[in-house]
Amino acid sequence: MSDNDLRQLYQDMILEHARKPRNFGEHEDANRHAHGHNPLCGDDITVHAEVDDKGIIKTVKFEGQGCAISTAAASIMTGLVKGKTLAEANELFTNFQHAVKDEGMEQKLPTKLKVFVGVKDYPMRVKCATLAWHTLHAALENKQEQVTTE
Amino acid sequence: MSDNDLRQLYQDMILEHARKPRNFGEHEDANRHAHGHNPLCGDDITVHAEVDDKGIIKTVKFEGQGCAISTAAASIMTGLVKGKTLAEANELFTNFQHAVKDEGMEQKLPTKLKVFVGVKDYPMRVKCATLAWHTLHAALENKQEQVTTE
Amino acid sequence: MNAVLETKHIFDAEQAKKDFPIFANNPNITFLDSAASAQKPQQVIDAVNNCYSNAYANIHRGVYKLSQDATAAYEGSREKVAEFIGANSEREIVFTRNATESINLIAQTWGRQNLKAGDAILISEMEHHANIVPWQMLRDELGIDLRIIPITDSGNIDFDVFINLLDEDVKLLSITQMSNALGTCPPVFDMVKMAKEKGVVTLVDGCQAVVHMPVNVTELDCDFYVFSGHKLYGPTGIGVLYGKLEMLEAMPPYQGGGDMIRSVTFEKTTYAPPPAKFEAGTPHIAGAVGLGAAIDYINSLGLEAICNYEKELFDYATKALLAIDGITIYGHDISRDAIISFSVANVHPHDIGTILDQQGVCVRAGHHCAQPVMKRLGVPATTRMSLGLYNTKADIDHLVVAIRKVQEIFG
Amino acid sequence: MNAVLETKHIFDAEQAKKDFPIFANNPNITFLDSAASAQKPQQVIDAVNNCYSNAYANIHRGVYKLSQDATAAYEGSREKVAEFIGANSEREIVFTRNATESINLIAQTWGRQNLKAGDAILISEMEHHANIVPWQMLRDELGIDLRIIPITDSGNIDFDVFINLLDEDVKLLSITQMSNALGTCPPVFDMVKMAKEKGVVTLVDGCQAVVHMPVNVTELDCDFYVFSGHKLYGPTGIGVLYGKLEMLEAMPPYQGGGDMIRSVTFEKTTYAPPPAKFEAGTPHIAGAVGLGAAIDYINSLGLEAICNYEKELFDYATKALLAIDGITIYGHDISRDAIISFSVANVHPHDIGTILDQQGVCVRAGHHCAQPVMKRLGVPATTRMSLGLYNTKADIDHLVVAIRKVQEIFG
Ligand SMILES: Cc1ncc(COP(=O)(O)O)c(C=O)c1O
Ligand SMILES: Cc1ncc(COP(=O)(O)O)c(C=O)c1O
Repeated sequence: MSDNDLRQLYQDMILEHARKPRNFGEHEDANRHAHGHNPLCGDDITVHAEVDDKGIIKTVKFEGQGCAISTAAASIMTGLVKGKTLAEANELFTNFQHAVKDEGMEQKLPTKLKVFVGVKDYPMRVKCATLAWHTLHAALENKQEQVTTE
Repeated sequence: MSDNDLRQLYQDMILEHARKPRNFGEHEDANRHAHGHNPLCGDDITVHAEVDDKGIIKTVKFEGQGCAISTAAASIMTGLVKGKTLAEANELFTNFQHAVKDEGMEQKLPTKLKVFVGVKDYPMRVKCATLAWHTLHAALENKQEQVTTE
Repeated sequence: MNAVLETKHIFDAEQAKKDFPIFANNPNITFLDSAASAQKPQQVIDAVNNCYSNAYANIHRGVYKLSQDATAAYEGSREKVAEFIGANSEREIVFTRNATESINLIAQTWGRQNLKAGDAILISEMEHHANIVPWQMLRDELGIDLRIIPITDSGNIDFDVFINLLDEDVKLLSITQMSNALGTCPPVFDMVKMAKEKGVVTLVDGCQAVVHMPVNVTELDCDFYVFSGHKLYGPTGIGVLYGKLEMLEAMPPYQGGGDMIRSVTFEKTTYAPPPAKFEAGTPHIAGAVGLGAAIDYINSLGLEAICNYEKELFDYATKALLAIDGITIYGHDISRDAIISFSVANVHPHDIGTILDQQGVCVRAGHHCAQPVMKRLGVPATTRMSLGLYNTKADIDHLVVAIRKVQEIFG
Repeated sequence: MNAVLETKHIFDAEQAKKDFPIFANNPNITFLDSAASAQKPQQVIDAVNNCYSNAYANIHRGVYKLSQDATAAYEGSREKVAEFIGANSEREIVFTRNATESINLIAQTWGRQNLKAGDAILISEMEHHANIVPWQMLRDELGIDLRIIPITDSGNIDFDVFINLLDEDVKLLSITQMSNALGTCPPVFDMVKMAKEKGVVTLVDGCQAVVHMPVNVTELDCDFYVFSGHKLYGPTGIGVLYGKLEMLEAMPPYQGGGDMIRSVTFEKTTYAPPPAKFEAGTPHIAGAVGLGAAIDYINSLGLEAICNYEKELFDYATKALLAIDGITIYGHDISRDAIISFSVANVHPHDIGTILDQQGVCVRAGHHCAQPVMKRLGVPATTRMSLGLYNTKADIDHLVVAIRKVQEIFG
């Protein structure tokens, strides 16, 4: 197998975000929180979001431990949803979910999310790529229950 | 399949005893009794034996319902063990058991029992051929529990 | 269910029979014991073979491709089963070993959770032991009542008595959709409907029915439906429990172990959602895959076409047997299908079975795991012939000749 | 158990590998996940195939020849299993779905019959979920105590604590013979001996051990021994429960249904003797036959020869992995065999698993159904390689190259 193929999934951007995740840590001003867990690989994440009264996402931060895919996905997500409305964030999530599961659905995605479409070939890893998004979704909906990706 | 092969198991003597079983019915003088059951085909038999104080089997009778093989086996058995000692009856039983299970063990058998060796080819039917004998054995040993041939 | 259906496929049993290698390997055999277990088409055998030869690995937990392919095959079969019986979602399909385990699972989870002394379970006199013994064990444990709907002389359930027995103590109706001993089919649609009106939970044993009629559990509206793969031309060791999702969600798990958990610590374990909650340990991966292939096979021939064909053959067999002097057929209810239990005057069923076998005809002789039916008929055993999609009129003719030979011997 | 054995056969893994069609069909794959489930030799696949193609019918109850042949094949496998693990009689062998079911069966029959509030069950911190969750469920039902023998830093059980925990409240010791997460082997001989001296019933989980060392349950003298066929190169859906005959005889039945009964009336049902008492419904006939073929296959190669070979390969793998910078192997107890759990600094096991897969190397990444072991190690997951008889040094070399690539990518 060529280096090229190998790099299809583990692109530099993913590796870079995995090594130095952005918006990682506690978040004092957050008013929405949720906890997500992938029991299969032990990925564990808490998402904190600050949403203003107009329904605009001001900032999102995350804590926890996970593999490179789930960490990079969380890190990139926190950057992308900043300043978005709840509806916009949800649409992004929906598009992302489709793009990592089905063929040819990546057109609508921002470039930063396109790096994840390689997980399509690894159904078990789709859960890693979407864990942060599921957890953010739960936080925005103010769900109490822990999110799992079984 | 030729008539000959078919008749290998259902020989005339078996059919004749099945139609008109000897020593069938109650037995007022009997001092040993046992009940046998083959749950797989529903064969059900009670054996009554009269044994004198010298350990000689005076008479054996049987009651119940069963297939041709088990009925004929019971009928022929009642005739054969008459006048035998307990040890002789048990030896006959042991030889019969071997003969209907293993190849080439029929030399020691009385002619009347040789007609049953055809059941060797039908493992499920071995139980039919030996049910009466198992039950007689239990009666002679004064066992209370019902005999089954599982 | 047995209404004449528009036939889209023309079904050719002679042709289909060639798909079953057992007949090529045993050319002189007439197999009339499919109600006990059906023969397997090459398509099913190949699917099992491929599962082991091409993409085998343990499922669900592997990140590598072999494991993901095996998982996809296993879960794909779940979808096929769901579609085949008209379930709303594949999450309503639990894989078990066989119908017996499916029923035991319900008894030990739903039953122990929901029943208490004084409650009653309603079954019928024509149930297979698999739909009797689990309830007896539960009865003896919980002190509940086990009520029996009697069967009529014609071999179906006594509907009037059923209505009387269905009072407010009854919490579960568990009933076969087709008797494996008589071939009669209780009116399960009406029974489920009446039970549901009284809030009674319903379980339908579809072991025989699912092979011989189109089944739609959503229309039938039962809470649980069970059957065995091996009777549906599938592998051994794989069975199905269908349960409405809300029922499965509310039930406690059955067996504990790997795959059915969300997380385990020694203090506390949380369980996965259904169906995983009920599938502890490494499942019968190749069995599920083979059952999926069996369903594909049936769909490729057309279930309705098969059913119509079998119905015709059943009528032919009934007439042929009744034309023999000294034959009694048990049960003459018009609902009968695919199965004929009979006796031959003055010959014990076991002797019939052996003499038919000597002539290459495989039928079952015995109590068919339905001893109460035998008791009701007043016989220790019957001889039973049952049809599969590979049977033809020639098989029936062979049976008839063989029975005449039995009569000749016992003359 | 791991003493050097006199080798009668010379074992040739390259040659043996050719018996496994999965490798011909996936020539670029290095399979190092046999602890999850082993690949199947053609001999096993053929046995399953033959079962369906040549002499298939439901067993035990048929008088005809096909059924009797199938019964003989099924029961013949029981004898093979009995001989393989040194049981005194084939009546001590119960066929189940998998080891998980075997353990649940013991919990629900022996356990519910013999345990009461205040009694204790002793297991270890290194058990598979299959040997934890059934006891937790029983604990929550009966109010018994579940005691845990801790594991030491070297990855075996803490024997001193074991002795302390083994007091008069303990009624059952249930212990693995080889950890599936670490490859370490508790001293089961001594543990069983000490337990028996105190009258404690013993269960040994032989899932991993039975594949990698000769087992003799009579010498081991445990009351119960369990394992899964699919890890022993056999089919899926078939497992084994060995129980001493007097234990099995005293136990109540597990599932109710056909084949496990002697007679059924609605009032009262009497049960068949073991093993039939525990095998309700139509069993996994082809699975048992395939497991018998797997045992024949192993015997034909020589289990001792295989074990010696694997031990050598295991040492080779340990050295090769330790030679890589940044690799940590979990557990370094000398009892280790066949399984290596490791981590690569700064790379999550799931990423390792995926990148190895991209290079054709199949390993497991995760908690290996042993979450308490992960907790003990303080990691969410590990990467695990495990050996089968078809592995060679080339496979280990491939693994090493692939791990170096992981490190290069994460550089
Ligand atoms: C030690 C041990 N016990 C029990 C099990 C459970 O086996 P199964 O999933 O086949 O029931 C396994 C398999 O992963 C194991 O390794
Ligand atoms: C109506 C019915 N129910 C239940 C069963 C039990 O099926 P299995 O033995 O596959 O569990 C059978 C099979 O004989 C049956 O015919």
